[in-house]
Amino acid sequence: MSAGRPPSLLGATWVLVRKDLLLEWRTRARANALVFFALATLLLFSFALGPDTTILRRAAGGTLWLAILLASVLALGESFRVEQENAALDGLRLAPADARALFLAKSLANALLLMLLGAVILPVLAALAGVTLVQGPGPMAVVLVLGALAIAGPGTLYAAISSQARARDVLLPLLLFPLLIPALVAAAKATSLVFEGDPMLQFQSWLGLLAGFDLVYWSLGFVLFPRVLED
Amino acid sequence: MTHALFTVVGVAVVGGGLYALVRGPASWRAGVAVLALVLLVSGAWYGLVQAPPDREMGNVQRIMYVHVPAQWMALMAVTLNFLCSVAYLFRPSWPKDALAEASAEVGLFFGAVGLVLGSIWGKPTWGVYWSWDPRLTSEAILLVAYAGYLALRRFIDDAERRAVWSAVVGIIIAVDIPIIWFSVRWWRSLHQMQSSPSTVDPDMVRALRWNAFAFLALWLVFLSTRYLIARARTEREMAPPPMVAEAAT
Amino acid sequence: MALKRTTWLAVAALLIAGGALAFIALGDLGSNLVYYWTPAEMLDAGSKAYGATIRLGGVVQRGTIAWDSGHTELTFRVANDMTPTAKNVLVRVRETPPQMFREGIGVVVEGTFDKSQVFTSNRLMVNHSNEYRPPKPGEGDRWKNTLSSDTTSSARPK
Amino acid sequence: MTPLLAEAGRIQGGWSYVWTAYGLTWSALALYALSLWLRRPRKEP
Repeated sequence: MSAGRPPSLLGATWVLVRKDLLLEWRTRARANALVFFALATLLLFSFALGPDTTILRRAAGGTLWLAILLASVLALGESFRVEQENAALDGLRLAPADARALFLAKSLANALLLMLLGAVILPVLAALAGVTLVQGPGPMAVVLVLGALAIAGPGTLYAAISSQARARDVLLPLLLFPLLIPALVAAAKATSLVFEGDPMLQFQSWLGLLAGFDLVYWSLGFVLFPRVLED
Repeated sequence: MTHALFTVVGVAVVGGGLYALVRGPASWRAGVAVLALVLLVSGAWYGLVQAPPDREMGNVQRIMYVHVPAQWMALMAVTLNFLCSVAYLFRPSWPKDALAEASAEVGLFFGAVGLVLGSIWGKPTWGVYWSWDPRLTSEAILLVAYAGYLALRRFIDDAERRAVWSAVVGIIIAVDIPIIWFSVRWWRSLHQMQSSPSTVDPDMVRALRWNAFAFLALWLVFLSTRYLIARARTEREMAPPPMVAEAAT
Repeated sequence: MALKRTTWLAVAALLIAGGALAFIALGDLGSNLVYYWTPAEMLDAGSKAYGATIRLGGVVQRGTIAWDSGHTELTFRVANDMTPTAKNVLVRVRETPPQMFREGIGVVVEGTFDKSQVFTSNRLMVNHSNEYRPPKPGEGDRWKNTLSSDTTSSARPK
Repeated sequence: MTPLLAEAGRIQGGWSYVWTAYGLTWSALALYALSLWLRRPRKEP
């Protein structure tokens, strides 16, 4: 209608996602740091579990997701710290865009970053632990997408809260980790089924659990995020 | 029908009692505390002496009289926390925030006690202290989540932000509550399903009820006292700094 | 107007969340992502069940409990239910069982299944029903026979 | 049937578990009550 009409929810989301990805692409510092952090975690796990390859192989699914989870805490905290420089968050709040678009955009950008991270460290894990994608790359990609969404959705909501609190580096994992346990279990189990084959045909069910988790927490985050940003 | 009626009356009595303890003089809380102590001592007699040993678990079954009430109180407290969180977001007020804080802490306390008692009970009956059974796992997650919730409340200095954000977190944590309660029905687990009076001997039901009322009285005292502590803090935070107050007089 | 759209979106999102929660709870996940397998399910998987660490749950079949001569190794059969024809698996345990262990009680054992059709376990857990009763005078041991198998959670319908 | 099996199916004794459980409950309740008492709101800080 008039020129002052606010942008639609999806339109605003798209603009904000592009803004975040562009910011990421221009510096690439955050993505690089994340990849090195995750690789260091993988190496540490390999040393801690010892040189026994059967143990490494059996733990590979869990190792992958713990590396991604630990790196995600850095990524999530950073994604809001960026906005607080030069009070960019206040600028976004003043914009006519919906706060929920901001949630969708931030979560999506974070999820994309985590998917990329997973794809990069996967070959390294395969080499370190001696695993192969028995089920093929398709199922692995699905697990990676659903798992990254599961971390990024509630993670973005909690990062928005903890970034403005005291002791934010302690608070984010304290809030986020217990919440993510079901998703972590599902993603790790599904990943090991991709690595080792699926005798009892459980893969679909773990994916279902992961998808259900995504839907529950993305919906709740969508509804509640505007309350986190107001005031 | 009678069940629904019983629930409505129960909620009204507990809610009214809580309201009275919060608003009334300190002597009321002291009175209920004494009552709780009497109930607890007599409840221990019912549970340890008067109730018969179970035909399978023998005397170990007596742990039920403290484990089950503790878990009931934890469940009531976290449900109250959820209701306060939702109510706060719809219509903010300081009492709701204070009650949310109190119920989270009391729920975490009773939940932790109940979980440890269950673990002690598990060793002689199941043969293990802990198993990654759906019931046990989901309750452990809930307790850790509430520990995070209480940490959040400590780490935010601005009272209004603390209230809104902890309400958001309280709602998100609450997703786990129905999962705990129904986990023994939905999934196969090591933990047995909820008992009902028809599956428990009348003597044992009496001991359980007696202890449940003792725990309920304690729950009311704890919750109201913790509520007043939370209220006093927000009031201190809201009060003008001393210099301003002096200038005003 | 704007408020209406906001409310509508919030309600839709909450419905999605509730639906997803219901799906997790009541969908077919429960029968697949189980804490333990029944003997029938494990046997149906055939050779695919060999070697992996599995939890197996069921009831101890009557008349199958046996100790070896040194009283260090316990063998018994875990069956789907109390009927004599129920599918069952031979279990070997080297651990002292909990005191409540007996014929007809629900158990969960953790271990591995192999080609010889023996389930070797290092962790035996007993599963109690939700019934609590004192022994009746003069009843003796008869309750062990009258306790119906559907009170153990392993025989519960999914 | 060995004598041990004839006894099996019922927990013998086990009072140590019961006393641990009850003692733990009472001390936890007392400690929490104490902590609430120490944190009680005071008129003049």
